[in-house]
Amino acid sequence: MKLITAIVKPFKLDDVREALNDIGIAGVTVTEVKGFGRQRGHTELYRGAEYVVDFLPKVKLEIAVSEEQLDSAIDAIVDSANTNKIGDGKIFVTNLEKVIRIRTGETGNEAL
Amino acid sequence: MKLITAIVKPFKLDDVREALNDIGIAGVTVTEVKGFGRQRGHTELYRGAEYVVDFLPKVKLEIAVSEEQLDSAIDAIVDSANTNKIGDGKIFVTNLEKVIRIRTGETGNEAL
Amino acid sequence: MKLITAIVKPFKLDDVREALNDIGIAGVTVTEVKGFGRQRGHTELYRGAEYVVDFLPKVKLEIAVSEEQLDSAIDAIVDSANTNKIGDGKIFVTNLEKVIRIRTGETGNEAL
Amino acid sequence: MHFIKTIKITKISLFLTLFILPSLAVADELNGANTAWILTSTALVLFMTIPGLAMFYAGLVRSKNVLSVFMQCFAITCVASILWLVVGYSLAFGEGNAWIGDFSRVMFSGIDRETLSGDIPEALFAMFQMTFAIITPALIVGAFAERMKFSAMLLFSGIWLLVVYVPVTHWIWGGGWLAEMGIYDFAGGLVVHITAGVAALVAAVVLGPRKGFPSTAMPPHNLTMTIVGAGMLWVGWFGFNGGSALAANGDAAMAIVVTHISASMGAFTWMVIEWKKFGKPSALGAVTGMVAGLGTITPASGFVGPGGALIIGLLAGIVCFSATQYIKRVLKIDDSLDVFPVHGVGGILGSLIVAVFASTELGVFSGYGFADGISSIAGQFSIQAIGVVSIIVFTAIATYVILKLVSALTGGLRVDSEDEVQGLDVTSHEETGYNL
Amino acid sequence: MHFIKTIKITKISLFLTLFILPSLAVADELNGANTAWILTSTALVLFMTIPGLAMFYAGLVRSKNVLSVFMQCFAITCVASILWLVVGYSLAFGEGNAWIGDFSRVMFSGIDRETLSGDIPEALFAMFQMTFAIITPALIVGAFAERMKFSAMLLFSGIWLLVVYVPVTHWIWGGGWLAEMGIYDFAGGLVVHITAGVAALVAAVVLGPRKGFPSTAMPPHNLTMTIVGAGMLWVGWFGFNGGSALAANGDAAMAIVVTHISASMGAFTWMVIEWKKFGKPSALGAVTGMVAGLGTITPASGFVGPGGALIIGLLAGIVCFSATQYIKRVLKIDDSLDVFPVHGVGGILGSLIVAVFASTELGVFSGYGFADGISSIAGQFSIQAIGVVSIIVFTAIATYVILKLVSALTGGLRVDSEDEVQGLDVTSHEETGYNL
Amino acid sequence: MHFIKTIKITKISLFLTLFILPSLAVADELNGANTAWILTSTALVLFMTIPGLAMFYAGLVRSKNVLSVFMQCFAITCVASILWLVVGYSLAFGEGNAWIGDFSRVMFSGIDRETLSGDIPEALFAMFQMTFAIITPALIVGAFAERMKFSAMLLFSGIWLLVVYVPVTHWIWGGGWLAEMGIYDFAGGLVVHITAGVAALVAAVVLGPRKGFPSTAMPPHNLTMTIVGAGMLWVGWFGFNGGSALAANGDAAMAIVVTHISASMGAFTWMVIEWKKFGKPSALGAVTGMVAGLGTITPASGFVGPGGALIIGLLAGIVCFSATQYIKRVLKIDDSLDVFPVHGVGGILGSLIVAVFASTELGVFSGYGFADGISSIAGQFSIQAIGVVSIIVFTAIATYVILKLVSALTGGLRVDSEDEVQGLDVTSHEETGYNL
Ligand SMILES: Nc1ncnc2c1ncn2[C@@H]1O[C@H](COP(=O)(O)OP(=O)(O)O)[C@@H](O)[C@H]1O
Ligand SMILES: Nc1ncnc2c1ncn2[C@@H]1O[C@H](COP(=O)(O)OP(=O)(O)O)[C@@H](O)[C@H]1O
Ligand SMILES: Nc1ncnc2c1ncn2[C@@H]1O[C@H](COP(=O)(O)OP(=O)(O)O)[C@@H](O)[C@H]1O
Repeated sequence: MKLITAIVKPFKLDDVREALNDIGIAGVTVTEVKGFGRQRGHTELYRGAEYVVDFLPKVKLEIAVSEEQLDSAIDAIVDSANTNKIGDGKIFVTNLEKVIRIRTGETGNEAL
Repeated sequence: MKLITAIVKPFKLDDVREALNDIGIAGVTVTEVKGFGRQRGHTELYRGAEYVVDFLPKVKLEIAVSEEQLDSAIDAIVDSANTNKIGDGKIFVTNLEKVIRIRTGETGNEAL
Repeated sequence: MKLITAIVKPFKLDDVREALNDIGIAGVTVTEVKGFGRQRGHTELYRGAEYVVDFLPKVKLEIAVSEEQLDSAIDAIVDSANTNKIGDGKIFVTNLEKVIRIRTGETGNEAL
Repeated sequence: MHFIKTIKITKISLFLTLFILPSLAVADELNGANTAWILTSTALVLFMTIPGLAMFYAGLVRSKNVLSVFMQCFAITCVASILWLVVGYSLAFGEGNAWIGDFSRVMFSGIDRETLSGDIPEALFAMFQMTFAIITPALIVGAFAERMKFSAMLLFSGIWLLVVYVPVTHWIWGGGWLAEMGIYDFAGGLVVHITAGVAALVAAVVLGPRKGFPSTAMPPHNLTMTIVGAGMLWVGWFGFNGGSALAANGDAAMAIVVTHISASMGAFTWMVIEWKKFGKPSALGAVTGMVAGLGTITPASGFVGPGGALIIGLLAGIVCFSATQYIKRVLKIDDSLDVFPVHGVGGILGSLIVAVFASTELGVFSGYGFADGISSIAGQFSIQAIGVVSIIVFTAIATYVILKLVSALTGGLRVDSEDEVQGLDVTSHEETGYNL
Repeated sequence: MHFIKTIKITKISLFLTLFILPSLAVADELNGANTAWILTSTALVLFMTIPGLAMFYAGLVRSKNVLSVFMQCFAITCVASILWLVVGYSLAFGEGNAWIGDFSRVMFSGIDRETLSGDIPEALFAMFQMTFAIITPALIVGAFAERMKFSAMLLFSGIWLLVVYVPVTHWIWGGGWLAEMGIYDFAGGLVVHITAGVAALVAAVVLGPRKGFPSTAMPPHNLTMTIVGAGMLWVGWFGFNGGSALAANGDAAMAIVVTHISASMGAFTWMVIEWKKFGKPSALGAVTGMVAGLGTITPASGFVGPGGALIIGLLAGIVCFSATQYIKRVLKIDDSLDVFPVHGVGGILGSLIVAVFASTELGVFSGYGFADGISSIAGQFSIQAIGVVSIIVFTAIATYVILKLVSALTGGLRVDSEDEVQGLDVTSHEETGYNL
Repeated sequence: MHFIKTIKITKISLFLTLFILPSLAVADELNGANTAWILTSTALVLFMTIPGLAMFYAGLVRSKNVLSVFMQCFAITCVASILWLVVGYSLAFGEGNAWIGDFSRVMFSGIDRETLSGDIPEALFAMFQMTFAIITPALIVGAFAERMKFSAMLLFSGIWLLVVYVPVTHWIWGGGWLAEMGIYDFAGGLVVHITAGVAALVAAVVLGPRKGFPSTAMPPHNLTMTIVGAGMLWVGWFGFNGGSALAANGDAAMAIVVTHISASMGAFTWMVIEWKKFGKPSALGAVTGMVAGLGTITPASGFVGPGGALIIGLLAGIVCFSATQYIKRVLKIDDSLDVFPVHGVGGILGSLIVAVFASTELGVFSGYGFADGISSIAGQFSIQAIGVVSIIVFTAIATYVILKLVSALTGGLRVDSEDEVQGLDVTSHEETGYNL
C-alpha cells in the first residue's frame, strides 16, 4: 500500500475529491497548510507598514491506496488539480507498511 | 523506527493520549484535519440554501516509535479510539529512516 | 528522494526557512500543529476552574529533498531551530518513492 | 413620517413653515426634550449602519471577503454623508416642486445653530436625515457582495443616492406629490426599504451570480458576527422608528412598542416555520425574521397599535420567508444576502398593510387613523399602492440605467474572475480579516 | 425602584394615580425630558440583552455551542416580549391585589399614545419594563448552557416569566405586599438578580452537570467576545439603573455615578484577589467582578451615595469571588456560567446592604435615607431580609416545579448525550458559528 | 469646551457660579432636557472606551496579546474612575487657583442629588467628565501595547491621570490660566488628544520597540474587531463632542454635524491617498482616517461650521497620514498602534486650525466666532499656539519623569523577553483569547 500526499490549491479541493471518487477512492484526509515555493505571495500594507505574506494557502490531501490504485489515483489528481499555473502543487508517494481500521481492527487493503 | 499516523475522532484525543502515556509514549504531534470516508457529514441550511458538510472534523496523531514499541502503540490506539461506530478512523504505519532531536542533535531511538 | 518532517517552535519558522533558502531549498509545506512531549504546557484559570493546557503550539515543516540535499538540509534545520531549550523539536526522515509536479507532470528530482 | 405627521394638521402652511423655510419659523421655540431624543436617535441610526449592518452583512460572506463588506459600508457612510451635506439634503428637503427640492440648502447654507425645523434645530433634522441617507445605499451592498469592484460600488452608491433616494425622499417626506396625496410612510418603508430592496434585485441580476452559485456552498463565515450585528440593528431601530416621531412623546413611545413587537413576532414566526419545515430552527433564521419584522413595521410604525404590530410581524415572517425561498431556489437570482426578499418585500408588505392596521375600527388590532381626508382602508390602500408601484418602477429603471452607466465608466462592474476566487480582501484592499 | 421612590411621598394615593390607573392621571402632564431619557434607557436595556448578555455568555461556552447560546437569548427576547404584551404587564402592574395584578392591561388595552404613567407615556413605561422582563429569564441561560433542549428552554422561560417574574415584580414594583412594607429595590436586585440567580442554581442542579464536568476542561472559546459583551453590559446598565429613576434628573445622575463606581470597584477588587491568590489577574476575572459590582449595586442604586458604592463594589468583589469558588470547587454544581454566585449572591448582598448605606448618618458613606416611616438601619434591614428570604424560597420552589413540568412535557430537559458531544449548534440548529 | 463656552458671557462670575460653587447656584433650575442628553452622552463616551477603543486597539495587535489590551483598557477604566471620584474631579474642577483645583470635591463631597452645575446635576457633570478621564489614559495604551508589564501600566496610568490630565483639564476647562486667556478647546483636542498623543510618543521611546520591530511583520490579528471598534468610536463621539455643549440644543446638533463630516472626510481622504499611493485603499486606512478626522475636529467642534469641518477632515487625512508614515518609516519609533501620529498630530492640528475656521468671515467655511475679546484669526491662533506648545512640553516632561519613576518602582517597565515572545495573554493573565 502507498500513501499519496498531494498539495493542491484550495479551490481545487472539490474537483480532486470528485476525481478520486470517480475512480472509487472515497477516503481522504485533508489538512490546511501554508505553502512556500516558486509561486510568490503578496504584500499587505497596514498603515504603511509592509508585511510580506510569502506563504500561500494550500490544502494537503493524504490518501492511502493499494498498489493497484496508485497510478490511476495520481493521474486523477494531476488531471483535476492542474491549472497550468505556477503553484499548482506536488504529489509525494511514500510506502505504507501497515494500515489498520480502528473500528474493526481490519488491516491491509481491507482497511482502506 | 516507525512513524504511526492515526486519524481519530476529536473527542477521543485525550483517551488516546492517556493510553499511549500508559505504555510509556509521551511524544505526540497532533493536527486538526478534515476527514472524508464512509461516515457521512450533515447538511446545513442557511436561509434555505443547502450546504452539505461532507467532511468530518478529525484529529491526526503522528507518533514516532521504536520497532519494539510499534505493536503495543497500535493496540493502545485501537483500544482507546474505538467506539464501534463508523468513522472511528485509521492507523497508517510508515518506515522512519532517521530521527533527530534538534536540541541535542541525538539521533535514532535516543531522539524519541 | 527523502521527505524531511521537522517539528519546531513557531517563532523559529522564519529562521528555518531562511536557512533552507540559503542552501537552495525554497519549497516547504508548513502546518500548525499541537505538540506533546517532554516540554510542559501551562495552567489557565477561568473563574477558578483550572484548565491544564498540556499541548504546545508547534509548526511542522515538510520538505521533499533529493538524497544529496538531505544532510545539509538537516544541518540547516538543526542549526537554525536550536535554542538549547527543551521542546526544540524533532526531525523525521522518510523515504520518498515518487514526486510529481502537478503543473508539468515532471517527476523525480526535477519535480522538487 | 416627519412630514406626513404634521401635514395632517394644516397641510400646506405648516409644511412651508416647518420644512421648507424653517429659518423663518421664528414663532416656534426650541424644544430641548425633543432635541435630546433626536440627538440620541441620530446616534442610534448611525449605529445601525456602522457597525450594525456592516457586521450583519460581513458575517454572512466568506472570510476572504469580510473586509470588503466592511469597507463598502464604511465608504458609503463617508460618501453619502458628504453628498448629503453638499447637495442631497437641499434637493430632498428644499422647497422645490412636487418632484424635487432646490438648491437653497446646498452646503447646509442658511442653517445656523439657531435655525429650527419644527421645534428642533434644523441642523439636527438634516443630520438625522443624513443617517437615513447613509443606511439606504448601504443596504444594497448585500446584493452585490463578494464580486463588485470597489470603484464601481462607490460610484454607483453616490449616483444612486442622488438620482433615486433623494427624489423619492422629496416625494414622500419633502412635500412632493406622494405627500400631497396623503401617503403613509412613517420611517421609511417606501423611502428606505423598497428603494434599497428593488435596487438590490436589479443589481443582483445585472451583475450576475457569484462564481459557483448556486452549486458551490457559500456558508456564512461568522454567524456570531451576523447575530451581534442583528442585535445592534434591533436596538438602533428604536432610533429609526422612534426618532421618526421627531419628538419625545407618546408617539415615539408607541412607535418603539410596535417596532419591538413586530421584530419579536417576525423572528418567532420565522423560527417556527423553519422548525416545522426543516426540523430545526436556526439562529440565522431567527435574526432574518427579526429584520423582516423590523423592515415591515417601519412604514407603519407611527400609525398602528401593538395588536396590529403582532399581525404585521407574523405576516412579515411568513411572506419574507417565502420570498427568500422563491428568489433563491426558484428564480436562482444571487441576491447574495437576501436584500430584496427581506427589505424589498418587507417594505412593500408594510407599506400596503399600514392601510389596514391604521384603521381605528379593528378592536384590539386598531391603529391611529388614516391620513387627513381619507376615511376608509380602501382609500388609504389605493394611495399606498400608487406609491409602492411608482417607486418600484422608478427605482428599477433608474438603478438599471445607473449600473449600465457605471459599468461603462469603470470598465465593468465586477472584479475579474481570479480576484473573485482569491477574495476581495486581498485583491481589492491588500488586507486579510483574520490572522488568528 | 419606580414604585418605591414615589410611594415615599404620599403612599397609596400616588400609587393609585401613577401606576395602577395611569390613564386617569389626567392632571399630570407629559414631561418630554423624562420621556427622552426613558426612551434612551429602554434602548440601553435592550442593548444589554442583545447583543450584550448574549455575547458575554456566548464567548464563555465552547465553540460548538456558541450559536445555541445566542439563539437562546434571542428566542427569549421574542417570547418574553410577546408574553409581556399579551398578559405579563397587566399581571405585573395592573391594580389587582397584594399578590398579583389583573387583566385590565391585557394586550396593552387602554394604553393610548396619550396615556401617561406618572409624567411619561404609559406605553413607554410598559416598554421599559418589558426590557427588564426580557433580561431576567435571559440571565438564567448561563446555568443550563451547552446541554438544554431548545424546546424545553423556550417553554421553561415562558412559564417562568409568568409564574415567577411577573408576581415578584407585582409584589415589589406593582404595589404588592413587599411594596406596602417599604422594601427597597431600586432597579431590580430582588426582582431581577435574585430571581434569576436562584432559578439558575435550581436549574443547574435539576439538569445536572455537562458531560465531562468537572474533570474535562471547558475553557471559554472566545474571551474577546465575552469582554466586549461585558463592556456593553456596563454601558447598558446606565439605562437599567439610571432609567429606573424614571426621570432625567439628579436621581438618575447619582444612580449612574454609584453604578459606575461599584462596577469599577468590583472589577478592581476581583482583579486584586486573583493577583494575590493565583499570581496573575485575568481579564475574565475583571469583567466578572464588574458584573458582580453592577448586580450588587442595582437594588441600592437610587438610595446610596458614591462612598457607599465604593464599599458595595468592594464587598461585591470579595463575596461573589468566594461564592464562585465555593459553588464550583466545593459544591461542584455546574452552574455553567456562574449565574448564581455572581447575580444571585450579588443580588442578595445588595438587597441587604442597601439598608446600611441608605443611612444618612455615615458621613462620606451616607445615602439618601430609608423608606417612608422607617428610621433605622435595623428597621430597613429587616424588611429587606423578609423580601430576600421570601423571594428566594418562592423562586426556588416555583422554578423546581416548572422544570419538572417542562421535563414531563418535552420528554426530558436535556439533549441526548451524543448531541451534547457534537455540540448544540449543529444538532439543534443545523449551523456552525465559524467557518473562518 | 464646557467652561469656555459659558465664560464668554460673563467671565468670572459665571465661572464661579457654574463650576466652582455649583451648589450655591440656587437661582438656576434643573433643565431636564439637557440632563437627558448629557446622561446619554455619558453612556456614549463610556461606550467609546469599553468596548469601542478596546476593540479598536485589540484587533490591531497579535492574537497572543489580544486580552492584554482589553485588560489594560478595562483596568484603566476602573482605576481612573476611582481616582476621579476620590480626588481627580476635585483637583480638576475645584476652584483652586490658575494651576490646579482644590480638595473641596474630594469623594464628591458636597455633591448631592440636587446640586447643580449650570442647569444639569453636578453629579452628572462630574460623571460626564469622568468618562473623559477614562478614555485619555486608555488612548495611550496603543503606544506600549504588547510589551508593558501590567503592574507598571496600572501605576503609570494612575499617576499620569493625576499629574498630567488633571492639571491640564483645570487649565482649560476648570477656569485655569489657559481658560483665562480665552483658549478654545471644545471637547478635548488639547486636554485629551494632545496629552494622550504626546504621552504615547514618549512612552514608545522610553519603552523601546517591540522585539522584532521593524524587521518582523506584525500584522493586525483581527481587523474586523478593529473596524467594529472604529464604528463604535464614531457613534460614541457624538456624545463626546455633542455632549460637550452640555445642552440639548443647536450647539450640540451643530457639533455633531461637524464631527460627522470631519470623520467622513478624514476617512475618505485617507482612502484616496492610499489608493493613489499604494494602488489599493484599505479598510484599516479608512478607519484610521476616520479617527484622525474625529480627533482633529474635537477641539473645534463647537466653533466651526460644516464647511470648515469638510476642510478640517481633509487636512486631518493628509497630515495624519503623513505623520504615520514619518514616525514609522523614517523615525522608526514603535508607537505600536500609531497613537501620536493620529491623536497627537490630529489634536495639534485641530487645536491650531480652529483659530481659522472659527472665523465668521469665510463664507461657506465660516464658524461661530472667536473667544470673548478676540477679534482676529491671528489673535485666536496665538492663544491656541501657546496652549499647544505648553501642553506638549508639560506632558512630555511629566510623562518622562513618571515613566522613570514607575520603572524604578516596578523593576522595569517591560515584561521579560521570553514572555514577550510567548505573548502577554498567557504570561501576564494566564488566559488565551481564542479557543475556536
Ligand atoms: N520541496 C518541497 N517540499 C515540500 N513541499 C513543497 C516543495 N516544493 C513545493 N512544495 C509545496 O508545493 C507548493 C507549490 O510549489 P511551487 O514551487 O509554488 O509551484 P509548483 O507546484 O508549480 O512547482 C508550495 O506552495 C509548497 O506547499
Ligand atoms: N484511504 C484513506 N486515506 C486517507 N485517509 C482515510 C482513508 N480512508 C479513510 N480515511 C480517514 O479516516 C476517517 C474515517 O474513515 P471512514 O471511512 O469514515 O470510517 P472508518 O474509519 O470506520 O472506516 C476519514 O474521515 C478519513 O479522515
Ligand atoms: N515520539 C514523538 N512522535 C512525534 N512527535 C514527537 C515525539 N516526541 C516529541 N514530538 C514532538 O516534538 C515536540 C518537542 O518534543 P519535546 O519532548 O517536548 O522536547 P525535545 O524536542 O527537546 O525532545 C513535541 O511537542 C512534539 O510535537
